[in-house]
Amino acid sequence: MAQHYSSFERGGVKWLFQRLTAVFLIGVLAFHFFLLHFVNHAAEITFAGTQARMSQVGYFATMWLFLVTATFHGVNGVYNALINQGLTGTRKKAVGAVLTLASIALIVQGTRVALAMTNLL
Amino acid sequence: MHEHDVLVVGAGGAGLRAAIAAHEEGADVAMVTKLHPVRSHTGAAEGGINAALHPEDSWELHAYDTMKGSDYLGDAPAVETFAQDARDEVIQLEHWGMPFSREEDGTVSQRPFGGLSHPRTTYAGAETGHHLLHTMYEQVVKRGITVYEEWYVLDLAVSDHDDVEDRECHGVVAYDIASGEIEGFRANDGVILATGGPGQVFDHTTNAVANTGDGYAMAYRAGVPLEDMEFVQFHPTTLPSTGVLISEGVRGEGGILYNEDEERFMFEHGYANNEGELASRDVVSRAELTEVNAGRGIEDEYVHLDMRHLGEERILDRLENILHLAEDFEGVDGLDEPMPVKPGQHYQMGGVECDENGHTCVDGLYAAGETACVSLHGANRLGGNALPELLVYGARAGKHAAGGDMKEAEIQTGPSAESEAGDLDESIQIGAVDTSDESVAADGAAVDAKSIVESEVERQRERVETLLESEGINHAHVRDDVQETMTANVNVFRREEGLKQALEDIREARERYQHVAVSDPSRTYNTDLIHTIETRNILDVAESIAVGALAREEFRGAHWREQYQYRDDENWLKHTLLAWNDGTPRLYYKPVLLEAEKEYEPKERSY
Amino acid sequence: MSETYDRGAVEDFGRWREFKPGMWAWIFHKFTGWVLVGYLFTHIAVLSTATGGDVLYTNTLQGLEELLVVRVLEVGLLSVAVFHILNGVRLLFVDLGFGLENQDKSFYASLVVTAAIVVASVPTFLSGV
Amino acid sequence: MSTQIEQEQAEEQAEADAAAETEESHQERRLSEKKARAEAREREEQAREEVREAEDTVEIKVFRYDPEVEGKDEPRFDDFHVPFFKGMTVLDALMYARDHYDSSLTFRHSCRQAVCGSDALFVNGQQRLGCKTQMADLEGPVRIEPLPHQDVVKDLVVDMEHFYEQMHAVEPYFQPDELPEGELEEQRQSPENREKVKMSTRCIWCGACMSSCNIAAGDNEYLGPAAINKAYRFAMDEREGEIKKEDRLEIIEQEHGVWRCQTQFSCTEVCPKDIPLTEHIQELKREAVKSNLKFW
Ligand SMILES: Cc1cc2nc3c(=O)[nH]c(=O)nc-3n(C[C@H](O)[C@H](O)[C@H](O)COP(=O)(O)OP(=O)(O)OC[C@H]3O[C@@H](n4cnc5c(N)ncnc54)[C@H](O)[C@@H]3O)c2cc1C
Ligand code: HEM
Ligand code: SF4
Ligand code: F3S
Ligand code: FES
Repeated sequence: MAQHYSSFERGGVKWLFQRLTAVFLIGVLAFHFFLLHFVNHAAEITFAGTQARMSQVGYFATMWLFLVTATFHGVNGVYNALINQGLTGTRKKAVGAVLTLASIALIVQGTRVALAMTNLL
Repeated sequence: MHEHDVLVVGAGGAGLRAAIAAHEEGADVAMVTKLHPVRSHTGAAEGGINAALHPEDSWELHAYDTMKGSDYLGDAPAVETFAQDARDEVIQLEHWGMPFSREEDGTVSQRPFGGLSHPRTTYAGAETGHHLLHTMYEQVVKRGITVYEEWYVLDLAVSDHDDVEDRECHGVVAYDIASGEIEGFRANDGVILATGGPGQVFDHTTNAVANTGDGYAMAYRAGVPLEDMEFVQFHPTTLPSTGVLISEGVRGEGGILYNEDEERFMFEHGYANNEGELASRDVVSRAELTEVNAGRGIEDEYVHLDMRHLGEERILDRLENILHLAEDFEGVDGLDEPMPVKPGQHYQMGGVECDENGHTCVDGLYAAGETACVSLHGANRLGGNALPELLVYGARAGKHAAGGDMKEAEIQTGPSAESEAGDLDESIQIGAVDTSDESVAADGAAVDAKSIVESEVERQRERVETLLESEGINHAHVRDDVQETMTANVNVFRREEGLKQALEDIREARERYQHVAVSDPSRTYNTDLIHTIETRNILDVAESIAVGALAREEFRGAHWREQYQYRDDENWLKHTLLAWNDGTPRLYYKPVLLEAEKEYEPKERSY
Repeated sequence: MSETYDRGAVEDFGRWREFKPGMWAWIFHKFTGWVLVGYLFTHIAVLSTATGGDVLYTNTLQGLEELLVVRVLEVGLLSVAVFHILNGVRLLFVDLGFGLENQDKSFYASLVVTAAIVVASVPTFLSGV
Repeated sequence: MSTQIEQEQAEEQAEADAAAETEESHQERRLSEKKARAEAREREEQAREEVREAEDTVEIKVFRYDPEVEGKDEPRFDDFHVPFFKGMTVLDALMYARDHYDSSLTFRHSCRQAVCGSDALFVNGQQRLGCKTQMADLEGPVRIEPLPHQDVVKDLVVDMEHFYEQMHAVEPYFQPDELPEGELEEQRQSPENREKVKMSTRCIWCGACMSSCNIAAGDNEYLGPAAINKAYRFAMDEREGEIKKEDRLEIIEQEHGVWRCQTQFSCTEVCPKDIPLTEHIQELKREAVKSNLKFW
């Protein structure tokens, strides 16, 4: 009777971050799409153009934050979706590990790419 | 075999309260119930719980109103204990978190109700019973009390002494509905029957399908007399198509009854010149039927209950639930049009004879709630007096069964209590068709508690086996026939020929019941079997009601007799009792107790 | 209880016709979310050509953009992103406790607005293939 | 002497009588069984007649399953034609089918007035209370199935155990910090606060919400909307103190608690008591976030 689930992992933090990143993403994603499809047509993208944009510190920082928040938001979303389908125990841990590794890899690679796009180095 | 100190059969308001009380006395309590506790019919109660909480109010006034409402057939010790304890019980409920409706200052609201001299009905919207039931179930969960839910109690395990007052109840035999397992439950200290009302005896009722009067029938067959069964309350405001109840709260808040000519007949035709719609239930029910019989009913069937003038805000605040009921079950919008209503079976005033401690004349057997008759409601129950009864007498039965320290009861029980024999027309046959297997326990040699329970388990196994294996008719038809004749003949208006006809029909139904069988062969969740067994109980209860109604030759409270249009205090200030007597029932009477701390002089009951 | 029967989840998704707006919104949001993550990974993979020099980068991107499939897929991506954003906003409002009674209407609104934006952008996306 | 003989004769006679009597009662039993069968046939015929006569009939397709009965151990649907009357509910139709065609048709029901929560069923693809659903509002033939995502025990009866466990897991009982001392002294509660918890107290434990929630289907440990609503009922009741409220938030915040809810709204759509479940869950999420922020 009245069994207690005692888990003091207060799940609210990730939930809150998912929302906060979402708020951030609304603006950035819209901006990103608009800039690269409407202002600059995607077909006309060249390395030079990219480099010009990425070399502005503000733009660079925004894009990098975009990468990090989107990764968190997306990967955490996928993780939640899987957990909601009832993943538990080792399988849950494994999924968690794989997703964390994937996000780290994505952010590392993304950062390398971003740096390669600048003329800062 | 399971074993506990106290077994509570039934988990409605009375059962839950009893279990909590017994648990508080330190007993190992278990509840055995055919429905999960929150499915009990207490949840359907709408109107409220009476308790004299206001400083200007007093328990004496509550007792006085109750006695007057009972048409002086309540026993004074029962009425006074009730009025005194009801207050603490309601506060107790509040302390357990019951979401009562509140006044601006945060205190519990109280509203006027029919037959009360003071607004003393506490309530929680129009779903008081729901909240009461859930609040108490929560307390049961909190205390970790064992609940065997969806276990159907087939019968009691009672020793088979010849004299009923020597008998002892040692437990029950129950059927696990989910698995078909039959098992014995031993009770070291007591069995409390709290199985609710018998509405299914009639076909137009506010009661649930599960209210088949099992407790009455089981106690009756174990030898405990049924008391005052003729007093059946018909509620004046039920929806015509389903019997769903429209709470008295509507009239309490100012709802008005109109006939087809749009006359406010309660006043205009002089049924209750002072109280009007708020007169006691029997008065209003008869008024409505009289209107209908005089051709002033709508569609010759019902009258109108109008609450539109109360205004949307007040209705939404206090009677919202009523709007939903009228809409879902009758397709009527109460904000827009008057609601159709007619009388329907609602409450059984009589029941298993017991004293103020819930104890019956069989040692170790208790009754509480609607099943019991401490004789609190007498010939007519006041609205809002049943829920506090569940609390007061549920708690007392639980406490007493668990060995709590209590005052000796003043009410005497059992056939030896000061009694006077009754007689019935020779031509009327009642009781068992075949008395050979109707004594309490099959094995006369059984002496110790354990073997009494075991032999009863055997008996019930056989009974179930026979029902499952033989071929025969479907119980539903037997049940239909009983319901029809009860509604036609033992309703609000009762005539001698009708009552005799009903008894004849019941007899015939009993004979046909000898040949019922269950066509579903499964052991898993066999509701066909359960309903078949319930029908047997319906037969016993229906018969006891009809016998009482035929015997009582006067007009008192809810009991109206065509040839006897007056209350006859000279001859009938007494309770009707019917004892099963191993299959050949015996009718007798015992006097009403009109004196306890106060004395109650029978007065004319006018509203 | 001797035995019980588990009807499983198949039964449930077999009833998609009975799904209510809230449920559809959930399904679409999930789907679009997954597509977006998938895209995020591919996107970075494609952009990784930047580490291999400016010519490779420019050629890869322009080469891809010349393909009709890619353009069509981009329209798809747009619709997915727009829906996810709009419904995401709807969900944020739901989280804040606004407009819960109209959650079905706001879902329909997200759909309609998504469709409008996507249709309006098709010329821009498909021009010059 | 003669008396002796007479006595013997009398005894013989008695024995013969007794024998005849049992014989007779056997005979009687057989006859009455036959009569009973005839009667059953007649009743059924009568029901068919009624159906034929009734201007309107409705067709219901009912899910059948019984692990013990041959032919029913593989789930199937049975069709019943039931005479229609105005105001007929799904429960009425089921009861008619049971009482007139097949008494083994099994479903839970009791109050017939939407308060006991026994008969939540899956009717035409939605969780509804049988007694509260008018046949006239449904498109025929009406498909009646047990609640999805719960194990089927038999026909329309599902195993509610898990639902009850989840309800019990949120400490579903009132726990005030202190109670007023005085005799007959109640705790005070403002009408506004009562209004706030009012809807949440209406739950009848029917399980419709839980069955409709896709998350609950996937994650068996998810508390589910009804249990979270129960927690809401207490957490928002001002008669319980702040400390208890923190405890309660901790319970609903656990891993399989409120965060699982993805605002599908299915629960809110199906709740027969119109409890705004999603709203309550969302409010608890916000309360939990707020209280977490306080602790930082
Ligand atoms: C529609 C309606 C409205 C009402 N409104 C009011 C009101 O406003 N105020 C008021 O004071 N009173 C009211 N009443 C009366 C009051 O609600 C009832 O008298 C009271 O609830 C009965 O409670 P109980 O505990 O005796 O039985 P119930 O609540 O009926 O419980 C019976 C219990 O017994 C169990 N049971 C039965 N048979 C068996 C068996 N064979 N084996 C195992 N378990 C069994 C059932 O499972 C159930 O748990 C109303 C009644 C109705 C029908
Ligand atoms: C631009 C604005 C965006 C908004 C407003 C937004 C909003 C949201 C919200 C509120 C959720 C949570 C849903 C829930 O838990 O109930 C969510 C989930 C999700 N989002 Fe976003 N999002 C945005 C962008 C993105 C982007 C760019 C990606 C891809 C990288 C993404 C991928 C996801 C994924 C995978 C989920 C989980 C879906 C699921 O439940 O399976 N979102 N989004
Ligand atoms: S919240 Fe509504 S749907 Fe869920 S169990 Fe309670 S009453 Fe049923
Ligand atoms: S359906 Fe489930 S996801 Fe949330 S809103 Fe209701 S609990
Ligand atoms: S029968 Fe009680 S809720 Fe439907």
